[in-house]
Amino acid sequence: MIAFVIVGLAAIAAAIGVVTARNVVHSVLWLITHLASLAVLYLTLQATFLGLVQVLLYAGAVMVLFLFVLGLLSTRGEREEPGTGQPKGQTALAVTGAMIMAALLMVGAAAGEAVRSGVLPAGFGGASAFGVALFGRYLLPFESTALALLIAVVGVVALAHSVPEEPSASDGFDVSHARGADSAVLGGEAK
Amino acid sequence: MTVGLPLYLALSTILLVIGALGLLLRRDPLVMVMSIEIMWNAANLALVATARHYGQMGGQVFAFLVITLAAADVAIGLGLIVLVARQRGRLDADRLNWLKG
Amino acid sequence: MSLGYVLVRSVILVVLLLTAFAYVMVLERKVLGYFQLRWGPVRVGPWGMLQPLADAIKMMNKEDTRPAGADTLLFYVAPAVALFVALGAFAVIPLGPVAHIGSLVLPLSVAHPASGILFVLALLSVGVYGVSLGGWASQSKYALLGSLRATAQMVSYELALGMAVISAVVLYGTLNLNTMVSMQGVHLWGAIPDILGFAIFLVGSVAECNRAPFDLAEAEGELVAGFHVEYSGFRFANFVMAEYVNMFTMSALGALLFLGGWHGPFGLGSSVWWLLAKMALYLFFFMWVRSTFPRLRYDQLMSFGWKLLVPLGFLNLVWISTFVALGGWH
Amino acid sequence: MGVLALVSLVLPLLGGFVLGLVPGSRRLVGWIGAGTVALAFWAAVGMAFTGGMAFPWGSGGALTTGRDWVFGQWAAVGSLNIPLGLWIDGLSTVFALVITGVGLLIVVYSLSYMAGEKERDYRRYFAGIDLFIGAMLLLVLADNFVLLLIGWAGVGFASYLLIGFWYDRPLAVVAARKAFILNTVGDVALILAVADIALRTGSVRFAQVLGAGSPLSSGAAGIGILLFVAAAAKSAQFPLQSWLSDAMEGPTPVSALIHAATMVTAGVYLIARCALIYQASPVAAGIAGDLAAFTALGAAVAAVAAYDLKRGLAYSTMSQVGYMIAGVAFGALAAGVSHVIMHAFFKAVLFMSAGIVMHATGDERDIRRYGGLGKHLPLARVAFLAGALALAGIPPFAGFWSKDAVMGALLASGHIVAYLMLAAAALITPFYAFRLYYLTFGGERRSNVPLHTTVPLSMRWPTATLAVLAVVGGGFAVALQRSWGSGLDLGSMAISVVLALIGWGLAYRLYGKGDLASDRWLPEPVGAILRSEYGWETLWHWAVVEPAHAIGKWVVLGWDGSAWPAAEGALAGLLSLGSQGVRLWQSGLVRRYALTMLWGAALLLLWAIIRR
Repeated sequence: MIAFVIVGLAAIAAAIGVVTARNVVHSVLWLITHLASLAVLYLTLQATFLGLVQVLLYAGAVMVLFLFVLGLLSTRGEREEPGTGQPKGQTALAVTGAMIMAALLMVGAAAGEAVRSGVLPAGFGGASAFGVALFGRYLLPFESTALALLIAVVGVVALAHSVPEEPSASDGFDVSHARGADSAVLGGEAK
Repeated sequence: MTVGLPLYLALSTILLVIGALGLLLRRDPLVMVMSIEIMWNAANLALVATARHYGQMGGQVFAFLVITLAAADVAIGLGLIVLVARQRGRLDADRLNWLKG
Repeated sequence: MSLGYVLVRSVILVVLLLTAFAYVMVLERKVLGYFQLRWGPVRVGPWGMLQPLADAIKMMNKEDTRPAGADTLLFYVAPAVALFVALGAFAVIPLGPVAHIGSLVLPLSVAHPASGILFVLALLSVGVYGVSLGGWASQSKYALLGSLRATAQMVSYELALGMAVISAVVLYGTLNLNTMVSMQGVHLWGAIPDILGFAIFLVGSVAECNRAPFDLAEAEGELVAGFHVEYSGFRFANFVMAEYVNMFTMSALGALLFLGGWHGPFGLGSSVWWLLAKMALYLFFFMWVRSTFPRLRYDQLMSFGWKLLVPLGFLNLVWISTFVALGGWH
Repeated sequence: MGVLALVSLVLPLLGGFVLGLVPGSRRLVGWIGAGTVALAFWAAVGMAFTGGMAFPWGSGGALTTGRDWVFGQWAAVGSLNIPLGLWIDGLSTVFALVITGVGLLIVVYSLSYMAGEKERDYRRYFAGIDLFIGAMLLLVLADNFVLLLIGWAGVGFASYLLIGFWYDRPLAVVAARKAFILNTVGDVALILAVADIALRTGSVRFAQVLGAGSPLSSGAAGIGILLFVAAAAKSAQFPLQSWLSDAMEGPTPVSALIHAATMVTAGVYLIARCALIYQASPVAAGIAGDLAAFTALGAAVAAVAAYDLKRGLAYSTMSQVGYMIAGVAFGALAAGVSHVIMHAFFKAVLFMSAGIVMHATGDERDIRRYGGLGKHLPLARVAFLAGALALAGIPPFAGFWSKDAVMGALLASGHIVAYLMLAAAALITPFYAFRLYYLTFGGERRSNVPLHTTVPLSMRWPTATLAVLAVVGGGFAVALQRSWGSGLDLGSMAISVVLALIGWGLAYRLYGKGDLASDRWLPEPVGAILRSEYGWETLWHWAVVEPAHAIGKWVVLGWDGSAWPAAEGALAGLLSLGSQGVRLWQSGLVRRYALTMLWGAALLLLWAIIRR
């Protein structure tokens, strides 16, 4: 109980930190804290494997991407503009909507059964139980997720590999040198 | 004293709402993506808590799949953001409205 | 297991690791010296043995500088993050079989979770933050470039490293480091069937520690000192310590996963000393590589990681799965 | 046995795919192309010796014996079960042997015939040939109609690739397209037939559909007619014959392959395989057999006036395939199938000689510009002579033993109309065969284009081998007829020998000197009509193409030009109005969209709670 309260409050505080921090890097750090506290919550819920995966994947890989992109953008000197103004009625509508949502979810949560099912199966939440579930009963969701990942990979590659801007007459020579002979040919054709 | 499902769900709700507000009220796309991450994680917490509650692995498995999908989501989101930053120089969700009707 | 008990063991481990750091550092300087046909440190103490002490005193007394535009909190936190994560990862590394002292059963690690290897992987993946944040918080070109490179490099090579570790997991069918080692005691060393995985692990571990020839994060020729260019005094020492502790973790992990852990070769019994000897060999490998190979270019580094190591890792996983599925152990 | 069949089937397909996808040197391409077919032939021979020939064919048409070798499950739809399996009996073994054997000789022949092509095209050619042979093997070895259908379509596709091999020649492209379209008509007919079979019997497997006590007694007529349409398209029988003569636009070895080993014999195989259906329905058998016999006669007459050497041979193929189909449709299975083998021998040798002639004259195909080639190309002359003798049905050459058997069987079973047409064709066959022979090799040279008389080794040997087979190959026919239990009919043999000799005699009398002027016995309008295939193309043009064109014109100009734009305008106006309203929602503000989603989610949640 104590652990739940402490970690839960930490998670909430970190989430608020993410949303309110002025500096995006601080947001990222808050989010890492948030994810880590959720990982601890998973551990209290006997989801050991998932907790470690949360750290490994989310904190270790996904958030690093954020930092990387931030570093990339900050070299170009783009900083967030101070949040001036919202679309008409956005704040009011958002807050009301979110409150309604929260109220409804709370109603739903309170309606749930309070009693836990008795004894957990042996190895619950461990890697092998997880593997059996993932590759057994939930194989189809797993496969479709794999497909979704593939699509994401293709999408990202397509985004990152966007057509290079057409070199202008003045810097055409340099560009073709930098990009190798093939693009020089292409660039020549594009002109 | 053990913590019951409703408490976890309540926590999950609070986190979801915080994430939603962040998404709706911040204009920096990076923060918006992070708010979405908070919402994914709120849902994950609910899934894991229910999994524990019913003693079924399904919730955990789906939380895992959500994590992978969130990773994909971040990859695409960040890719788009970098592209937009390259072309526009400034990041503001409200100005990304070139496709408006 | 009470909290105090864990604390005591943690303190012992930290002291051990930091002492080891000091002397491995001297050793490395000696080794590098001999590789380069010079003596290395000789002035302070016999064979330069007191050199670390002198270094420590020097570091403590240096002015703790901070760049004007730096993000104060992050600038101070980053080195600590680096060191703590590095130390934390070592916490679950078992240094030997469970020891029996009288009636007391004493596992030779601070903690021994069932899925120890996952824990190590998780902490290692968090280790990138020290470098990444340190570089970012300095608000300096060189530091930022260094941290960007380090981030990309560590994320990329983590994949290859993970592939190698997973091949070991598949090979032994467990996530528990103790069980892995004892299986190698019964059958053969992991490096024999999993030679490719071991090779990938060797390369990946050097890259994960940001050491030459993968030290692009601090490439002194072009980035001055990379991510820690703005750090001085004890904070700088923190980064160095983190690097060495990471080396220890990697060498221990390599020995545990692939080289039979604390089991001696040819059935020569098992003891902590075997593991330490293997770790020493592994550390020597780190130094050897550092003094032998020139630094890679950044694009070479990336294509080497993504186009060679990762596909090889997948291939190796296929082979190991086949090996296990065909009952290769028996 | 089953494994060997599978090997023989998979190797050429594999070779085709490898050659199609992976670049390689000419030498390597040749080795792969010829090697896979050679190994396939070896496997087919092995299949024959390990028991393939032990299952005779022809006893009443039902599948009484044979080995159904199933190696996998492809699909199961409801109760319909489609296995991956091979059916091995005498019929499929004979076809596999002919396809791989004659195919091998043709592939070897192509090694030098196609040597002038660019390396890329060389590879493309052998990829096509390998696919062709592989698809044909799949067709004859499949143990169910669906697999057969795949081979059937594969053969059509590969023939399209090969006929249009020279894709920079407009005629070749048109010919390829025509072959493909007409083949598709047959494919549709076959699909309909297979669907009908599956509906009626609940199975597509030969063993169940065509076996003894088959449930297929009702509806045999419809299925039989559909199958004949399919076979007519693939085997160039009336009324779907016209692609074959145009297909001469492909390389000559391809023509040899299409005519001798693959493609046109697919129809014969199909009808022989489904002999049970034609036994059950005399109507279908009558339509198939009589139309085939009609084709045999008509094509033979058309060949008389041909100026294009390859076209003349193409008409001869239609005519000979007519014999085969008439034979198998009317139940003379052993005779019909043995004619497939004999025809493969002599038609391949005829095409190879024609290829040598064309090779020497710089791709000249018009016999008016040949003449006197016998002196310069002795091998081609002898080989062509052997082929022509075999084609003419002069004893003891190959064609005699099988063609006679077909005619004898028809006479014996009382199919008089078909017999009379075939007998007339048998009279004309030697005439046109020797007309082509004399005009090409006899007399004086009628063109001054320099000759290129060296014939590469790899073209000489296959031609010589086939020439020998055309002379003595009749033994195979006799053996096959013996083992499948049908005897020789001496009376009919005498008649056809006389007919053949009369035909030859006439040809000798008219053309013996190799003089083109002797063609004048045929009045010009008749010759022109014959050369245009009786104006069949024109008929198609006016009956199908023009009406379709008119309808299209009407649709484009009438409907699309006036009526439709008005409707379009109205619709567009409506849509535009609607979109004016909708675009207000499209604010471009991502966060607004997110807000909408939030409220939507809240509403859904509310609904869920209330509903509970």
